[in-house]
Amino acid sequence: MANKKTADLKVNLGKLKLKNPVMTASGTFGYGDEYSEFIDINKLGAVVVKGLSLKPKEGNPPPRIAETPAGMLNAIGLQNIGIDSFIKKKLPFLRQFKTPVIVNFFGDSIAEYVKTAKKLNAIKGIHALEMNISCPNKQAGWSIFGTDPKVTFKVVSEVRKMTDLTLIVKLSPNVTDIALMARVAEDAGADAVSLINTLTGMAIDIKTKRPKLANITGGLSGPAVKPVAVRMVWECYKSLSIPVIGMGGIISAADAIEFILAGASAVAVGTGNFINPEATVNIIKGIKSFMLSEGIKSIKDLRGSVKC
Amino acid sequence: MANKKTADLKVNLGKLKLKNPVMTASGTFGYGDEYSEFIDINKLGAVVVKGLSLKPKEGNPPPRIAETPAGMLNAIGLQNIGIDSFIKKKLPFLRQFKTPVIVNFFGDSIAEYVKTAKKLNAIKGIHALEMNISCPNKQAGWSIFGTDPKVTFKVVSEVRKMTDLTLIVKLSPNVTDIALMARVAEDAGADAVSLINTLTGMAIDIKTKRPKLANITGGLSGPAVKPVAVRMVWECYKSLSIPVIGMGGIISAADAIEFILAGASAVAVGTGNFINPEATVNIIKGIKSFMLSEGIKSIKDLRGSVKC
Amino acid sequence: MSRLFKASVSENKELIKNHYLLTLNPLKKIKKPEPGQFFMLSVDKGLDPLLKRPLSIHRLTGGNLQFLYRVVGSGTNILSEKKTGDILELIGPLGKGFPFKKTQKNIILVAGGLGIAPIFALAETLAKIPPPAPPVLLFQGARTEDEVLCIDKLKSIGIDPIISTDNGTLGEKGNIVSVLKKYLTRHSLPVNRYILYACGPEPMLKSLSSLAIKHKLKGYIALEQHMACGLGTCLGCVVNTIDGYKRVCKEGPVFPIEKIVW
Amino acid sequence: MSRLFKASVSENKELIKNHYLLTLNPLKKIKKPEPGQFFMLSVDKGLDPLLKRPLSIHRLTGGNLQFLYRVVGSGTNILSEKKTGDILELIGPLGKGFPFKKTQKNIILVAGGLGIAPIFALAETLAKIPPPAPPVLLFQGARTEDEVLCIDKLKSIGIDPIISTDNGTLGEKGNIVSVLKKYLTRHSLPVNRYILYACGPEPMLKSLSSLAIKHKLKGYIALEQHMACGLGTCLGCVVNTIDGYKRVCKEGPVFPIEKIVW
Ligand SMILES: Cc1cc2nc3c(=O)[nH]c(=O)nc-3n(C[C@H](O)[C@H](O)[C@H](O)COP(=O)(O)OP(=O)(O)OC[C@H]3O[C@@H](n4cnc5c(N)ncnc54)[C@H](O)[C@@H]3O)c2cc1C
Ligand SMILES: Cc1cc2nc3c(=O)[nH]c(=O)nc-3n(C[C@H](O)[C@H](O)[C@H](O)COP(=O)(O)OP(=O)(O)OC[C@H]3O[C@@H](n4cnc5c(N)ncnc54)[C@H](O)[C@@H]3O)c2cc1C
Ligand SMILES: Cc1cc2nc3c(=O)[nH]c(=O)nc-3n(C[C@H](O)[C@H](O)[C@H](O)COP(=O)(O)O)c2cc1C
Ligand SMILES: Cc1cc2nc3c(=O)[nH]c(=O)nc-3n(C[C@H](O)[C@H](O)[C@H](O)COP(=O)(O)O)c2cc1C
Ligand code: FES
Ligand code: FES
Repeated sequence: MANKKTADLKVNLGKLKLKNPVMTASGTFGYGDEYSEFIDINKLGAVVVKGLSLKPKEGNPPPRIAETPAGMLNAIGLQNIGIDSFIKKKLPFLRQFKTPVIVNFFGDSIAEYVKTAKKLNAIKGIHALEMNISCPNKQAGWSIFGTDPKVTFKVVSEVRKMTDLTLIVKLSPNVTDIALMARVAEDAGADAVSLINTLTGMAIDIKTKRPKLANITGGLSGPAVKPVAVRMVWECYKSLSIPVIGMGGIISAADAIEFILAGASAVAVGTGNFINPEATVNIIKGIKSFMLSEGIKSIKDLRGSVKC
Repeated sequence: MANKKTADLKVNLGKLKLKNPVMTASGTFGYGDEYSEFIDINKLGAVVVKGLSLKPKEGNPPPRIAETPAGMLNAIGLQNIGIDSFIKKKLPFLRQFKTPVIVNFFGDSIAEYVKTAKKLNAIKGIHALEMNISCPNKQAGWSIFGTDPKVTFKVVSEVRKMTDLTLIVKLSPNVTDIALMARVAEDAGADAVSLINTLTGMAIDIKTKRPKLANITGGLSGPAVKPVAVRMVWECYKSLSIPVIGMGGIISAADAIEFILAGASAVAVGTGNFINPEATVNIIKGIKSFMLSEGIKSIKDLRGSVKC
Repeated sequence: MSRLFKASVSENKELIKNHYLLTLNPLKKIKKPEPGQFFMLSVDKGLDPLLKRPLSIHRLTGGNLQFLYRVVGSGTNILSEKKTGDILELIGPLGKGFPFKKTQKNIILVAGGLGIAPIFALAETLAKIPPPAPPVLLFQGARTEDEVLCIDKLKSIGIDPIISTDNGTLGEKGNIVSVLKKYLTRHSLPVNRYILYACGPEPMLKSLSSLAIKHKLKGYIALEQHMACGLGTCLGCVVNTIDGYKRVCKEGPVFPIEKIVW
Repeated sequence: MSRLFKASVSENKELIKNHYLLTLNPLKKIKKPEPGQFFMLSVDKGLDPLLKRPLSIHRLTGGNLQFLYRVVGSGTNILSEKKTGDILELIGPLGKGFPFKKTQKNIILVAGGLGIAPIFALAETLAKIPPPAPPVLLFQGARTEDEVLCIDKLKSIGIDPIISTDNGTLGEKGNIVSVLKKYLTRHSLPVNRYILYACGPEPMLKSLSSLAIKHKLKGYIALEQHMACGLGTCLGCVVNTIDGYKRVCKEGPVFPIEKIVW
């Protein structure tokens, strides 16, 4: 057994330094307050908050979630309190911790993305931005931000001009060639990419003959999607020089390690928080003890080390 | 409760008439012989056999399968006995039954697809062809058959010229726009499309640090993918005028009915056969009793009847 | 006292077909739940079913938690097979319960079907309030006589419910809301001296709320919605209210009856 | 006699840490399994774990099926929590067992670790052959003394195994193949009068097969591979042989030792 002191979990995402690679996935951790009862937020690599927009959004009508085999569909519709309320009411709470805050955001037009990024860039206590170009629950047409390489390039480069914070681009898995989309984000100036957002799915209640979600389709997350996510992380890792943040079905330390072996610099826990609100800290502990028992000194040595 | 006689399960796929909409998914039912011990093959809507090629194929080295949450990855690599052996050794067995035989096939080039289709077209006891353009376990480059609309159009139209049998095109879910790919197949002359083939995925053994499959990546199937499959069937149904055959995670009658509500004319059971070798006949029974209890006279009234 | 804890099954008893009474023994000290609050229960070790299931607290007995549930799908089906000694993981108590503590009014409880699960918890708590306790009237509806649950337990706390069944096999024939309506008109109750607490299937709560609004009867209802987190973070469980979408797991499950937009 | 059937758990006993003996009572008449054949067992009602788990038949006792298994992952972990009365679904018996019926030769059985599960089944069956039965020699290897299973059962059928453990806590110290090797050379056995049946971890079988080939000792080994269908249709469970890929579930799990390409 290696010496306790030798497991170094630190990772960098652009300028941003994390004490360990475990973050929360946007939309599954609120603004941190509800989970502070279960875990010590200081222990997290980073907190990624629920996706924000310039103005508050009501979101979709209920029902918004449906369970599926080893997964769930959601069509929250990016309900959020808006940037101003976030800054006033939620950020002060998060500022107490020694954990970086990453703000996930989106817009309904390139102009809105740009305006939002500019505004967020000026706020103390926000350490990085994650731009969501990949929500499956927006109106038709919105999806081009995350599926049409030209639009992706445009929106990311415009946002890039507005911020010197670490800029993470959150990619959609609903594409033919994920590595291509990731390269486009890199070329447009992203400091990191995060993936996967949810896979577009649908479920129907055969008794009522209605879709289980009022929004008809929704985003599939949870363990069910893990094999797709791991494959996509691996494909992106091989073709990028910026870090990849992996997510999709992570519930245990073994899941997180799988993503790191596939090339993830950091990982995020989404649906896993619902299954066990202590999931994130258990995963951090588990990664550490895996490294100790395997004699792996730095998490960097684990990254992308799958033997193919 | 409606009269027993009023549940009409018959469906047509092009010229092909099926007594009910439940088929087997290629590669999960062998050539029918192993399952005849568990079910009466006469009861099936159709048997779709393991994907065949002109010459026999060895397939990929083991390990070829890995279990994932509510799903499985496979990288069989289209191992098959070749068309000649199939015709000689397997088809005579299948000819005994009053159930149509659909031959799933593939080629490594457009010329090979064409040659194979031509050969199969001439064989008695083959009632329809399903061309697989969507296997995730072939060498790089092969995937363009199922992901590049131009290549798809070309290969389907060339095959179309060779056969007057019902021609089903099996689509890949690993694309940005499934409805587009389906329309391309329709425009090129397909009589029906079937979907989904497997989603490309990957799993890593964290102890050995090796991919769980020798082929590194494989195809994800089973209940985990059902929401994605249902969504894609619904998208194709809305934009096609030819029938859609739905599959992906069907294990129970309720699953099958979900696909039919989403627009599937017929459904196929794949991984479900492994979970329960009687799955297909249980599903047929279950659909029938659902129709009787709901007073639905014809399966056609169920098709696409999701209330959105 | 973390609200995440494990508990062992003390008993899991089928009361009538598909209806079970589950008694759990928490493996550590937990926060005491209020009537109307709920817990999220894991039902399986595997990843399907994935999400925990929300169940209202039915009864607290000597440190044990009791839940009353009906088998409706795969999760409750698996739950029904749990045996003494099996371990479940829970989160709770969650949400806001029935606000009854300061009420000076006469109390009308309305329980449709399994709605008796939390309503009994409330009735039992009310019964323990030292005199002068507010008088309690309980309307209980079910489909058939067999499905009228908790009769003996209600008797033991001194409550004699006004029962109605859809098929008239016990109590009045008809739905509980029309029985209540008749009662209100017949006795011409001074509604401002009464307060309502209700739980039951959605259609019942909907017609109850029309009745309450029409009669200017104030009160609270406990709602259900599909849930992922139970903690207020996923925003999955909202219902529409006159103040916008509200989370059933956080602002609810108990809402003022007049707030809900049906 | 369909090979798909349900069985109830009669007993599920932990023998030593993580090793269980599962006794199942089939709910209908089943086909009698041969030593070396296996069953696919469902371990859960939910959809995760999804696939059935392959386990070798360990023993037939009065109509009951016995399996000896080790907890290695989520499926066997869930299996280990089954209690008397729980119902499992099975398919089997499957595959080809050890071909021993017509053999006139002296028999050498080799069981590494859990390999004793099917090897015991074979030993017991051989022990029942009416005289003149072929003499049976059993080499049994394990990591430590604790993990040497079935000693008493072997004694009861008149077999006194030659034991080796990795740490030398019981029997000879060292691995089972080198113990067999020493035995072969020390006694200079006339290998053409002997036949080998073996099961155990892959590295052991691999070195055993080199030894067998080198000494021209004929025999059979039972292999493992991840399986989906167990019936020969998915082509998922192949191993490489000198005749190409062969399905462990159909052409195997028992293969002639010299056929396997490692
Ligand atoms: C606050 C609250 C308290 C509840 N208290 C009780 C109780 O005391 N007794 C009782 O029998 N039932 C109660 N329910 C309903 C109970 O949660 C569901 O019946 C149960 O989740 C069904 O799970 P299933 O897997 O059997 O059904 P499925 O239909 O197979 O479940 C599929 C998914 O839908 C969800 N779901 C299905 N029906 C409901 C529902 N009515 N409400 C919320 N989620 C649902 C499940 O949780 C699961 O995620 C309560 C629900 C809520 C929200
Ligand atoms: C023909 C045959 C007979 C067997 N007989 C026995 C026996 O008598 N006693 C015993 O303890 N074990 C036996 N095994 C191994 C046993 O099947 C595995 O240990 C078990 O499937 C592990 O499941 P798990 O969910 O606990 O492990 P996990 O590693 O979580 O399983 C993940 C997946 O891999 C598969 N898998 C993992 N290990 C193996 C393995 N060694 N062989 C095949 N599939 C595997 C599982 O079935 C599952 O699909 C046998 C295997 C085969 C093929
Ligand atoms: C309820 C819910 C809400 C989500 N909201 C957001 C969001 O606001 N912004 C975003 O970029 N991703 C959002 N996601 C996607 C997750 O951040 C994550 O990418 C995805 O769920 C896959 O990870 P998982 O399987 O661990 O959940 C949401 C996911 C869920 C389940
Ligand atoms: C083991 C295995 C082998 C398969 N082989 C083929 C094949 O040869 N040709 C083909 O078109 N699809 C093949 N498929 C895909 C299935 O036919 C089906 O499209 C997919 O598995 C989704 O359905 P399911 O979730 O019901 O399994 C295979 C799938 C599995 C699991
Ligand atoms: S269940 Fe997640 S917010 Fe209510
Ligand atoms: S397990 Fe399917 S062929 Fe062997």
